[in-house]
Amino acid sequence: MRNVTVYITLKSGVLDPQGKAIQESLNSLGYDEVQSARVGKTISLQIEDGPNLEKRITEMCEKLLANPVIEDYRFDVEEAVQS
Amino acid sequence: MRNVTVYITLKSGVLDPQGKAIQESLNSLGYDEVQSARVGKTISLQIEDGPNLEKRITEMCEKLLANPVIEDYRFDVEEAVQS
Amino acid sequence: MLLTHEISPEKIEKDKIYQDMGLSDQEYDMVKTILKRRPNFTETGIFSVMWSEHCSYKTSKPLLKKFPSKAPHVLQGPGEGAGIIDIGDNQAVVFKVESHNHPSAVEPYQGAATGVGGIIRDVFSMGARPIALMNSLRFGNLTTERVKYLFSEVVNGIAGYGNCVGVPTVGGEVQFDDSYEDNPLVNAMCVGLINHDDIQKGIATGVGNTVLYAGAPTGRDGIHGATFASDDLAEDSDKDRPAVQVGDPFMEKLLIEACLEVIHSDALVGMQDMGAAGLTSSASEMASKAGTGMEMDLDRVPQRELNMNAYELMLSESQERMLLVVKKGREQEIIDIFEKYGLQAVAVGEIIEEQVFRIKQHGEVQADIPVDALAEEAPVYHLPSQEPSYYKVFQEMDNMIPAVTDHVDMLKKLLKQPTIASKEWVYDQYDSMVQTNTVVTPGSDAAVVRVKGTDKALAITTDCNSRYIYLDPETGGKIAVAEAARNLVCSGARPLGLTDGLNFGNPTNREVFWQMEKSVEGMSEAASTLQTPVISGNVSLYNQSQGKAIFPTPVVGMVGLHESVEHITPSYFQEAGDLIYVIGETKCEFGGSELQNVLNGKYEGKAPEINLSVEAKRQQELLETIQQGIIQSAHDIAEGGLAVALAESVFHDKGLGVSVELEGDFTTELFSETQSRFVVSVKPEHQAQFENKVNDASQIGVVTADGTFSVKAQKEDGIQEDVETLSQLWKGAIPCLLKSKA
Amino acid sequence: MKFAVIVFPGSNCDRDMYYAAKEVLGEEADLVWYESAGNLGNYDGILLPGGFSYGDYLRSGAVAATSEIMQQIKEHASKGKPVLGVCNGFQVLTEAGLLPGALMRNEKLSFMCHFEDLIVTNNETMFTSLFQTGETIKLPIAHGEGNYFCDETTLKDLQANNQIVFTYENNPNGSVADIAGIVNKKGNVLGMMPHPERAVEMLLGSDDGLKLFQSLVQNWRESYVVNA
Ligand SMILES: Nc1ncnc2c1ncn2[C@@H]1O[C@H](COP(=O)(O)OP(=O)(O)O)[C@@H](O)[C@H]1O
Ligand SMILES: [Mg+2]
Repeated sequence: MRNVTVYITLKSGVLDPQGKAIQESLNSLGYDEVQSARVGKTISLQIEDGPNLEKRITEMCEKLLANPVIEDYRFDVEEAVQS
Repeated sequence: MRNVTVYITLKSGVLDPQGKAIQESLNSLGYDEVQSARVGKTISLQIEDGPNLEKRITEMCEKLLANPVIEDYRFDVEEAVQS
Repeated sequence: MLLTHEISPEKIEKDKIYQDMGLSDQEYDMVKTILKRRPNFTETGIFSVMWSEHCSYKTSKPLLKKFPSKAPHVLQGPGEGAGIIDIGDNQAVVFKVESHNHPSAVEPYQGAATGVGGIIRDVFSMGARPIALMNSLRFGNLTTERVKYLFSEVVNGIAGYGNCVGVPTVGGEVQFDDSYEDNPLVNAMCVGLINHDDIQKGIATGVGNTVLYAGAPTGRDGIHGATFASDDLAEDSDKDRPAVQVGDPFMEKLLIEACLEVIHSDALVGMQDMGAAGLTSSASEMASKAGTGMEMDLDRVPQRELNMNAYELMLSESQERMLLVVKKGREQEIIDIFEKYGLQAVAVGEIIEEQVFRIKQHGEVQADIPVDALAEEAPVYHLPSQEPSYYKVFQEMDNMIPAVTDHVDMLKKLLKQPTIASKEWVYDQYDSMVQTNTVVTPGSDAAVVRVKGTDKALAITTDCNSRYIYLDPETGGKIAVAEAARNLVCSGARPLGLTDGLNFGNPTNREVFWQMEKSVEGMSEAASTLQTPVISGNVSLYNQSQGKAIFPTPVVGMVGLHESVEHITPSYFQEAGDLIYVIGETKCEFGGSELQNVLNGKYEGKAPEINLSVEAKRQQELLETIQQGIIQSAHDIAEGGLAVALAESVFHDKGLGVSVELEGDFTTELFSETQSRFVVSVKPEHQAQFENKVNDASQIGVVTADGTFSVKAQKEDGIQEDVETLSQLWKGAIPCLLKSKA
Repeated sequence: MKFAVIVFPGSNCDRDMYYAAKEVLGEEADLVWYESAGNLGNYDGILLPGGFSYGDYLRSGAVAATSEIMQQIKEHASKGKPVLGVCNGFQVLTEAGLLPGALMRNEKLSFMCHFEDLIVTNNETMFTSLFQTGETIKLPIAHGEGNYFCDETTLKDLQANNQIVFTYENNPNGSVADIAGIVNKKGNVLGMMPHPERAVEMLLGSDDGLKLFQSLVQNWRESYVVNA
C-alpha cells in the first residue's frame, strides 16, 4: 500500500480571492507580517501498489483531480506504514 | 521573508464526503487500486521574519486558519528564495 | 470518548456513571424497576438518550398538551415526524420546525447545516416532497468577533446544505440581543407537499417484516448529542467538540429522491429518519407506535469506522440515515431503488411479536428493553414554576414616555439596528428560487410558493419577538402567534396552522419554567382565536450559559393558503398616487420596543397589549379586501413602529416616496409598537370600497413619485429625507457591522 | 422538438428544466438518468441542468464531466445538435472540454441568488435569435462558483469568434470580461450561469428566459423542416 499526497495549487496567474481574504483577516487580527496567502488543496490517497504507479497517478490528476485551465499539481508517494 | 505552508486536514473519524466522492469517482474511472481518499487544505503564507515566528503561526492557525473542532493542522517554514 | 464499554452494571450503579450520561438517581431506579435488573452500559446509554428532554419532552409534555391541535383540516397533528394539513385537491402541506442550537454554538457551520438536513428528513420521511425551507436565528449583538463568526458561519452552513439539496430557502428571521451571545438559536423549518395517498407513518407493523437501514454508514459522530442538547452549555462545552456531526447534503439529496420513489412501493410498511439519538430513537419509536417489538443485529449495520461498540452504534448521530420497515420477502425491490441512487440499504433486523427492543452484536445480546419503557413510558415531570420578581417590577412600571427631539436621526438609528436592518446579506446566500415556485422571495412579510398544477399558493413565515415574551410571556406568546398570522394575511393568505420551536433556558429553574408555561398559554389562546392549530413543534431547553438564560424564544412557524395566486399581495408600495392607510389606532407602547433599546439599552416595562378578537377581526377584514382585489400592498407594523413600516414599504422600488401627515404625539405615532396594526396602500378608485369594509383604517397620506420620505407632524418638525439615503443605511447596516473590527 | 434533461446524482434543477420545456414551452421532454441513457440519438436537444452534481465536492461539475454519458453528449454536439448547460450544466461543459475556460469561486466567496440584468451580446446563435443584440434581459443567478475564467488567448479567441453570448450588466461574481454565457465555435453548445428556466413565467418575476428556449425550438423547426 502507498500513501500518495496530491498537492493542487492555483496557477500563478490566477486570482485567489480566498487567499486574499485570509491575508486580510490575518492582517486585521494584527498579523501584519503576513504579506500574502494562497490556498491550495491536498488529496491523500491510499493506493495499492502496482505497476506504473506514478504514471497512473499522473493520469488521475490530469483526468480528474486537477483542472489544467486553472490548477497545477504535484504529488508525493510514500510507503504506507503498516498498522 | 519566510514561506510558510500550513497543512490542514480533517481529524480522523470526521466524515469527509469530499474524499468519499473522489475515491468513488476514481474507482469508477477504472482506478480500482484507490482504497481511500481524504481531502485537506494548504495555505501558503509569505511572512516577514520576526521574533516568535513559530508561536505566531501557531496562533494564526488556532485563531483563524484551522477549525480546531474538526481539523488538525501542521506547518513548514522555509527561507523564501529571493527572486 | 466519555466512557468505555467495559464498565460493568455494578460499577455504573456504584459510581453513578449514569449521571454522566444524563439520568438522575430516580430515573436510574425506574430503569432498574423496568428491567428488573441493573442496566448494562449500552442500555444505560439508550435510556439516557431516550429519556432526555430532546427525545421524551419529559418536562414540556404537560405544557404541550395545552396547544390546540385539532381542526377538520388537520390530517396529522403533533406526534409524527411532522404535522399535515389538508389544502384541498387531494393535496396536503407538511411542516415542522426544529432547533439545532447547541451544535451550532460549538461548530456553527456544521451545526446549522445538519439542522437543515434533519428537518428536511422529518418532512420527506412522511412521504412529502420538501418544497421550502425557513430559518429563525438569534445571535448576540454583532460587536464581538465570536458573534460575527457564529452569525456568518451559521448562515453559511444553512446555505451550504440547503442550496445543495435543492430545496429553496425562502425566508426566515434574524434577531440580535445580548442574551443570545453564548447561546445562538438556530431553528430551521421545512415545508413539504404531499398527495393524501402518499402519507406515510413511521410505524413498524407486521411481525416478521424486515427492518432496513438506508443511507450513510454509521460513524462516531454526535454520540450523546441528544443529551448534550438537553444540557446547560457549560464553559467547557468545547470538550464536547468531537460530538459534532458533519453533514453530507449530496447524500441527503440522493436520499430524498430514493425515499420519495420508495414511497410508491407497496412493499414499504413504514419509514422514519434517524434524528437525535439515531438508531435508538427511530427504531424504538417505530416499534412502540405499532405495539410490536424489534430485533436488530448490529453486525449488519453499515459502519464507517472500525471497532464500534454497541453503545456507539446505537447512540451515534451520523447524518443522512433512514430506517424502513419492509414486507418480508420484498426487501430487494426496495434495496434496488436505493442502489439506483448509489445508496446502501441493508436488512438489519426484524419486527417481532414480543414487545421488546433487542440488540445483538457479535452474537450476544447487548440490550433487551421493553419497547414502551423507552417511548410511551418515559418519565414526565410537572415542574414547579414561580413568577419572577422582575415581572412584578415591570408590571408596576410607568409607561415609558420617550424623549425624542430629532425624529429623522432616530429613524436612521432604528433602520440601522441589525434586528430591523435589511437581511439581504443573509438571504442572498440562499438559493431561494430552485424548484421554480417562489413567487415572493425573501424580503417580504411572508414568503410565497405557488403549487404547480393548481391556482393555489402557500405563504410561510416565522416570527417571535422574544423581548415582549421576556417582559410578559403570556402577552408575548399571543403576539408571536398573531404576528405570524398577520404576516401571512398581508401576503393575501389565510393562515392554516402553525409549528412551534420552544427555546428556553433551564426548566428546573422555576422562573424559566414559568416563562414556558405562560408563553405556551398565550400562544394557545391566540392559536385558538386565530384558528391556527399547532400541528408540530420542537423543544430546546437549557439554552443558557453561566447561569444566564436566553430570552424566552418560542418561535412560531406558520403556513397559510392563497386560494388563488391572484390574491398574492406585495408588502411594498406599488404606484404613485395610491392612498396610504394605517389600520388600527396607535397607543403609547414602548415596553420591549426597539426605540427603548436604542434609548436605554435595555428592555423593561409592560409588553404592548393585544386584544385577540380585535386582531382576528382586522385580519379577516384585510384578507377579504385583498381577496376582492382592492389592496395594492399590505405590511404589518412591527419593530420600530409605523416609521419603519413605512420606510420598508417604500424601499423596494426606486423612485417612489411617501407623503404622510400624522396627528397626535409624533414620537408615539412614529415609533410605538402597538400591536394589530397594518400599513396598506389602495388605489384612489377603491377608496370608498375599502373604507366601507375596513372599520379601523385611517388614511395618513399618499405614495409619491418624488423619492422623498416626507412625514409631517402637527407641532414639531417632521421628517423629510431621501428614500435612497434611508434605504442605503438600512441595506448597509449588517455588512458594515460584519466588516468593522471589534 | 424533443429534449433530454440529463439527471446526474445531485442535479437539482432537473425538474425545473423539464417543467420549462414540457409544461411551459409545450415541447416533448424526458428526464434522463445519467446511467440509463441507452440512446441519446432519439433526442433533438440536450439540457444539462443546474445543481450540485456529485455534491460538487472536488470541483463543480468535475466528476459528472468524466461520466460515460458525456461521450454521447460529445457525439451529439459534434453533429451540430444543440446542447444547453445552465449553472452546474455550464460547469460540466467546461470541465468536459466542450467549452473553454473554467468556473471559479465567486470573487466575494459567497453563494449568491438574485435577479441580474444581462446583455445579449450575440443574437446570431440558435439560442438567441429571438433576442436583439444589445438587449437587456433579467434572469436569476444562483451560484457559488460562477466566476468565469480563461487566459488572455482564449478570451481573444472568444471575442474574435463572437462566442460570448451573454454578459452581466453589473458583474456579480468577478467573471472575466463580465461573461455570463458562451457558445462553442460552432455555436451549438451554450453554457451559462444564469437560469433561463427559472424565468419563463411572469408570476415568478420574469419571462425573459422563454425567448431562449423559443429561439432554440424555432431554429430547430426551421432546420428540421429544411433538412426533412
Ligand atoms: N434567516 C433568514 N433566512 C432567510 N430570510 C430571512 C432571514 N431573516 C430574515 N429574512 C428575510 O428578511 C425579511 C425581513 O425579515 P424580518 O425583519 O424578520 O421581517 P418581519 O419583521 O416582517 O418578520 C423577511 O422577508 C425574511 O424572510
Ligand atoms: Mg413582518
